[in-house]
Amino acid sequence: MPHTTPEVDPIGGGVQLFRSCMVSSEYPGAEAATKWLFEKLGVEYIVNPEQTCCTGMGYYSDLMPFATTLAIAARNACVAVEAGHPIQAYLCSTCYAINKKAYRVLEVPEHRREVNRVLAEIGRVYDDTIAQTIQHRHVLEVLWSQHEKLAGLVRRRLGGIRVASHPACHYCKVFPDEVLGDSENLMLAEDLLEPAGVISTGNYPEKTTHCGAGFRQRFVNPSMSMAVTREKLRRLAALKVDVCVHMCPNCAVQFDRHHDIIERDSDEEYPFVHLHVQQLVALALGADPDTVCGVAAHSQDLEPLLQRIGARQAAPL
Amino acid sequence: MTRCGVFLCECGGNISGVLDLPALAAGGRSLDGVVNVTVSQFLCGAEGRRLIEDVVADRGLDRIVIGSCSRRFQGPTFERIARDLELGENTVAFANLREGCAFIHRHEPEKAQRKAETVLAAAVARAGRQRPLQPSRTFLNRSALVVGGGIGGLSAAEELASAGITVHLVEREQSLGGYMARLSKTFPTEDCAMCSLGPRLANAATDSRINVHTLTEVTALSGPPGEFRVRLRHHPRFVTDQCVGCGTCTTVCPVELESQFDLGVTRRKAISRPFANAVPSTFAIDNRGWAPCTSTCPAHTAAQGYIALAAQGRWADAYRVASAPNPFPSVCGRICPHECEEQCTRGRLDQPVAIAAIKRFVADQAAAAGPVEVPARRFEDRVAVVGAGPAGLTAARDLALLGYPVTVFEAQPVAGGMLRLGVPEYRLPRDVVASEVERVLAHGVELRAGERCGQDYTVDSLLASGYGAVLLALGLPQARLLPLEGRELPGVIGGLDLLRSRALGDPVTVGRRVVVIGGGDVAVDAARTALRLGAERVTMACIEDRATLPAQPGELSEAIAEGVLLAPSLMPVALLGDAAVSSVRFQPCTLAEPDARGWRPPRPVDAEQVELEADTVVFCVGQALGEDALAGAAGVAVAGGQIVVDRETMMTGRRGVFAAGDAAAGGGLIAIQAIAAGARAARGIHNHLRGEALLDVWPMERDRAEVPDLELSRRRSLPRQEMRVLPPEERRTSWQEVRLGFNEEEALAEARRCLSCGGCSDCHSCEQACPAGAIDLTQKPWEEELTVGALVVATGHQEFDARRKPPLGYGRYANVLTQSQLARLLSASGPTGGELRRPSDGQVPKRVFMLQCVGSRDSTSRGNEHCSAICCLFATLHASLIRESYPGTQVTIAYTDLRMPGKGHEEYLKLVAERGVRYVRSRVGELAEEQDKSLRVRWEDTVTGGKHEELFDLVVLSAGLEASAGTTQIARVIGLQQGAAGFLKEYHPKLRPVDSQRAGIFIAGTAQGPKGIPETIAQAKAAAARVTSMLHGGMAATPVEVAFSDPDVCIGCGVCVSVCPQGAVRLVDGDRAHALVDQASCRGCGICAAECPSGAMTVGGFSDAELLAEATV
Amino acid sequence: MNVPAVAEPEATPPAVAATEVRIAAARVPEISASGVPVSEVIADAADGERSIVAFLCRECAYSAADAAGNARTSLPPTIRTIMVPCTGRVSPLHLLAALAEGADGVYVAGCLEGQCHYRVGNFHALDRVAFVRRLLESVGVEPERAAMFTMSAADTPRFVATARGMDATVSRLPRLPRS
Amino acid sequence: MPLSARGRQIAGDLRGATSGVSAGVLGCEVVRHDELCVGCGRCVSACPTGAMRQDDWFDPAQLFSAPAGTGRGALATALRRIARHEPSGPFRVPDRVRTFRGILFSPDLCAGCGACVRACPTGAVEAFPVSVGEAEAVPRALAPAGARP
Repeated sequence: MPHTTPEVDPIGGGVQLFRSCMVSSEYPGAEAATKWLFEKLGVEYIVNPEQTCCTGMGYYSDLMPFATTLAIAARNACVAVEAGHPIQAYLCSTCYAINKKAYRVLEVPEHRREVNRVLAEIGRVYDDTIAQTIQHRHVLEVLWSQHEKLAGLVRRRLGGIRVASHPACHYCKVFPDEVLGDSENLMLAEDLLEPAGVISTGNYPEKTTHCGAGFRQRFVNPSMSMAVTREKLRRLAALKVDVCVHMCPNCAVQFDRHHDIIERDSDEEYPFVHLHVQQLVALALGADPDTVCGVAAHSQDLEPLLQRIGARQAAPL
Repeated sequence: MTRCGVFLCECGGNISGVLDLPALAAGGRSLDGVVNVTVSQFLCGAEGRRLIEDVVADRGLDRIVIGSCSRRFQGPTFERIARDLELGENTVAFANLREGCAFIHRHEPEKAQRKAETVLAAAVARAGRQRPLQPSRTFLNRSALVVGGGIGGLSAAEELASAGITVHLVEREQSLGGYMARLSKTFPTEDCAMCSLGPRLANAATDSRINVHTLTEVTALSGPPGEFRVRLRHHPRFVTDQCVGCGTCTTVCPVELESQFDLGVTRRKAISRPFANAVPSTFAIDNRGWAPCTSTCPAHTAAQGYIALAAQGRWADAYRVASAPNPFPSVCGRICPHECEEQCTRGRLDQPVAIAAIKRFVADQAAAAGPVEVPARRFEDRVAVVGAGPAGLTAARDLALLGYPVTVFEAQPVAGGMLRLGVPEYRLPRDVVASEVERVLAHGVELRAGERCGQDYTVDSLLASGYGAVLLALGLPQARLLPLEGRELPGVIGGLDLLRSRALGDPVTVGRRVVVIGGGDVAVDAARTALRLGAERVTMACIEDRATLPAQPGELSEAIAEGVLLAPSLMPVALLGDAAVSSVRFQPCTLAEPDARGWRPPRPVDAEQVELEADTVVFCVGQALGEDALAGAAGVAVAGGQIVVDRETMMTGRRGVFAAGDAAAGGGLIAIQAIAAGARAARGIHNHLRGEALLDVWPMERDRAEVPDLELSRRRSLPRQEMRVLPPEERRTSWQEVRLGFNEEEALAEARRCLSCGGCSDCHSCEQACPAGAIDLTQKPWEEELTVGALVVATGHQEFDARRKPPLGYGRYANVLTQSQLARLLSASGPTGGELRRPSDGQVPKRVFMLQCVGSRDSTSRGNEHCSAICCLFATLHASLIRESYPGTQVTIAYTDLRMPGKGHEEYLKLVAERGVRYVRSRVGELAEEQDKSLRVRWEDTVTGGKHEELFDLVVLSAGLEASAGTTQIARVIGLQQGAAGFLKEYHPKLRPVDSQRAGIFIAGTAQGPKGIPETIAQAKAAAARVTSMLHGGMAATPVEVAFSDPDVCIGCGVCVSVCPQGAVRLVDGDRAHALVDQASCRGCGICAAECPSGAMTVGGFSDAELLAEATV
Repeated sequence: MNVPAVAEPEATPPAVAATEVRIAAARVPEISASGVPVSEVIADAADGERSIVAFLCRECAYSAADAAGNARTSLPPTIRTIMVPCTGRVSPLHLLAALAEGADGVYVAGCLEGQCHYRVGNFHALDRVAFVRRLLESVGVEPERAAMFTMSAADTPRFVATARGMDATVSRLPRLPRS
Repeated sequence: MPLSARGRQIAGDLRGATSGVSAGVLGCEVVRHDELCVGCGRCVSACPTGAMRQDDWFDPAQLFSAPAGTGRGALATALRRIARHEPSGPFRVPDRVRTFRGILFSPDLCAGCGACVRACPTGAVEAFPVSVGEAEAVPRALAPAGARP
């Protein structure tokens, strides 16, 4: 079936992989798989030690004023341009949205003057040249720019595996007109996995419903948070999916960590697992489940799936 | 020198409140050319007019400068005064002192004063440069074109006709009626829509002054108001006026399509009529051109036709359609490479439809189509056909059907040509060929087998013995052998000879090890035949590599499965052996670049040679004409081993002698191409014998219907029926047919996968069933040019496509409809006869939920900003109708703001609310479909603040209005401006609401903006009044602000001709070529004047002199 | 069209009265002039009021201007408007003659691309203004003295923003010296 | 736009002269008077061999030499009043600006037919036919551009 995600110019290099706190601490496999895929698809990238936290967690939990986010985002931009890798590829959709929002606000002269006053203390300035070279991409957008190569590199056919994607709200709903595809029916993940032969569920009821995490809701208002997550689990179970893929560690944590707990509390059956999109794509291309995809970090038991797709035998080269 | 009078207007304090007019006047008097300056309280009133008249008379003024409001506001008033005082056109200049000075600088009076002085000086300077211009008169054609046949167009047409104006009513769709025809009832009186629309339709049909053009579009507009030249393009209806509207054709039409009139709620046949009292009442066929399969087939067989009939199990009709262009459907169903399947649209969704397999099953039901009845003899000229192959026999049948006595000469003892003697019977059983040959001969065709052309008779002898025409369809029976040493050794045979002797039943044996040289279908047939003749090891050696091998992939893989060995990229260099051949030496090779005819010769590669042992070597490297076949055929030229033929008449170099099939140049080497060539030859012979081109030798090509990806993605994918095949080990030594074909159940299932790309499938079932003989499938689109005085555009609106809101599930969830679709369900003329039925299970819904403002009052990029005005009333109307007819059904309407403007609407709301309709203030973002197709709706009532979650049986979306596709298209063609959501922009929202930006073109109804039926009719009548007043005078002055080129100064460079967007300028050549402007078509934009290198071109009222004077003061 | 990014003047200075902030929101990006960095040159207001000549097309820009007038919007008095049937009527000679005879800046304002009443008039004007800007640049005159803007007839805020923007740009430049 | 005196003199006497040129002539010596050219492009469309071409560069210096009283002359005077220095080199002309484009002449393509001269309304191009005899003596390629051989 013709894929609906629009074509983009291939990104071959100049990428700065923007490390994410949640990914590094909760699912390092997602980062490793992304790096592995970048090498496989010939995307030249760096991990810049100068890059710091995107402040998303603090800001969206109302613990931190936006001015702080603005200054740190400007600094991260300067650092990226300085390192000659102006394409910031975000592993987490929250980093993507908050940095892009900061970029927009930095267009307003007063705010830029205010930020530059702060940056002057550390000898940096966020000027026109940086504003015009810095680019903000989600990691999946970079992978999609090389998607023609995927078909040739598939080593493990995922034929028969039913996949649904949970589109990250911060990717789809903060800049709805700038997503790759339809912000109310994002098919980016499904189209990335299509060469591996998965059966995609495409658009399904409540695809755009929230994962329930909501940053602090998980801690401040757990019953509501879990209720929303359960609704989504019910929908996905009704679709008989085998894997639900995510593009933001917040959602991954909310689903993967609480999947079994919700199952036990509501004694209902949701027979499927959760992975990052990059992890499943890497597995299809023959990546090692432990060293590259970091399956051990997941709460759910991924072995049945790995057996089914032959990820435990040596991958045929 | 001009005598200019300046008149300054206080504008009742608007101007004098900011500017010191006396001081300005004083300054004005000192400007050169000014003889008088006066200040007046209200210049635009009667007192101002008298003042101007007096001063012009007293001081003999010939120019007037008006310092007042913007020229766009009162300009026409002062220009009319100048005209009345015979000062002429272009004698008034304006200083914009109000909007251009006083209003916008009222906080800085002294700067305003200084600016006013400059503005006044500029106007006076301009007046000094203005030259009077002569308007020319144009004749106003007392006719009007109304675009759009909805209630708006109908009302305007009716009004114009009653004013005695000839009306041309143009409608894109098949019938007049537009959107209103789809409604059940109308608010607030709940009277039936058709009751008010029906009489308008009848009136339009019967009024002699209204010319109705349906299935017609405006493609071009030129000329000035009053003399618009309009080009119309009429799409074929394929049904003539004899149609009495009985509908028999719909019972036989096999093609079902989504009903566009019923907005996809139901399906209707390819031939249909949208609703009972449609105008015109004749049916129409939805023909979208040839489906890709039909357009790809060399014989243009109506493949979609016989597949559609097969899907309904109508085997006799299917056979009729399949055998019409091709007397060998059963043969082709088996051996054709079926290029049609490669082009099948379904291939882009999942797998192509198995067209050939279906055709085979259909052809095998030939008996169902009954015996062949011998066609009547209509001509005496006898025709001789040389060769009883597919080409010859097809020509023979077609000529017999045309009424000619035909005699077919065949060199071999049996008819069928390559079908009988070339293709082995495990691919094509002999009885299949025999029965189809029999059916051809049953047309009264005489067969004389065993007589070889060039020996027993010649072309000359045939013509001499009284045959009117001869068709050489003798094919290429001679096997070609490569000139290698050792060719004469015993055991070296031609592939065609092996196959022929096997087919004739002669005793033929092959050695233990067989090498077949060649990569085509003949080579594969020879190899598999050798296997069946008992060879132990059969190797197929060819110059091509695995990818470029010409044999059909299906055949090749079957051969390999049976054990045939493949040795690609080898060219034979020598045949070795002494008593008989024992081995063949090969040189590895690749293919060189293709030559003129596209053949790629082998190019040796320096690798060491290969030797294959062989007891028998079979050459399958090409075919040739029989040695002396063309002896005694003077004038018949041969080139490249094939007879040279004139492509248009199929005639060879010799008058009366034709050629077709493999033997004729350009003929492909597959059966269907030979058959198509035979049919062409028959038509060529008919034209020759009758002495005039009665039939098109090449059939009229129709453009190819393409199904867009978006529509394709909405179809469910169905797996393809794979054909059952004899297992390799079983078929390796048997001659039984390998492919077992479909059974009836498989054929039906596969035929139902067809997507009906072409709409009408050219199966002619309707043509045969029509009692009035009103079907004419040969109609073509045609164009027409009219001259009309004015235009009224009433092209209406379309419903917002709710698919642009994916979370609402429209188009995915079965029970989510829009209000228009609900109107069709509730309409007595609708698909359910007015019964409210859930699409998923046909039950009466108990709980109905209606959601307002879908796509309207939406500031995101996924909807429209405007409120669509009628949806709240539309929803309330339908809720009321449902509550009336189904008291047990609960209706909930979720609104953002209930909007019931206008007479009687608020009262109607109260009435309906009392009938138990629940109104909740909420804007639902997402729907979810449950297992039983009911819909879970979660909403927050923004009045009470409560959160609700309920299940509903049916959800109806009140999708808003936006400009129709027709509106956007007409706007592009006639240059109208469109505002938000594509609505046409009126000249002035308050003062001139039904005028468009262009003079002489008026707009009405929902094409201009969302509105209900009463306002649409009011605007339509207003537009008609505007047209009547415009055309009433009979004559009109053309505007003077048009371009003019001074012939003496013009250097004839033609730049103006190339830049004019109206095409209103042309070069008049003579001794001094110069530009001439057609002032009737020129609209005065001035692009040419700005581009003119010599300064010859100017625009009335905006010459360079005037503009420069104003700009450089 | 390989026309360079058409110049649009810089957003209005912050000191504008609150009621018109809504109008300033019609954001117009900064011109990056070649050679003369506009933001740096602060001309002293003393050397007299600037003069700007604006050619407005009858169908869109002039009606937007009238609407601005009727809305009593305050506009810089430096701008004097001339009506043309379509911006396609404006030739390079008109623009240069205005500059030569006293104007410090000229601009053309017409319909939005694709909405021109005569279909292509505004495209011709865009190219001609670009040509004039290169002509000015080739003789050392600041190209941002000539500009073109497109707007819909109903978009009064855009007309006001472009007018103020052009005024701000030209007032930042010195008076145009004439030999 | 009235012809300048020089333009009328050139256009007048040359029009008849070139028609009599014998077929044997090898090309023409073409002299362009840029100041008279208005960029109308007629010579380009008239030239059968494509020797006359119009590219999309324009040299403002060509403006400054245009005679007064012509359209370009008026443009030049206006430009000269505000110019701060002599025009720098040619620049690229946007697509829809038709008449401000330089005319290029490539002698090796010229067939000497004189069509450009007949087509030019302002006498901006002159062609001196090179007779057969002279052609052998002085190979045209060596003759300095513009000088009569």
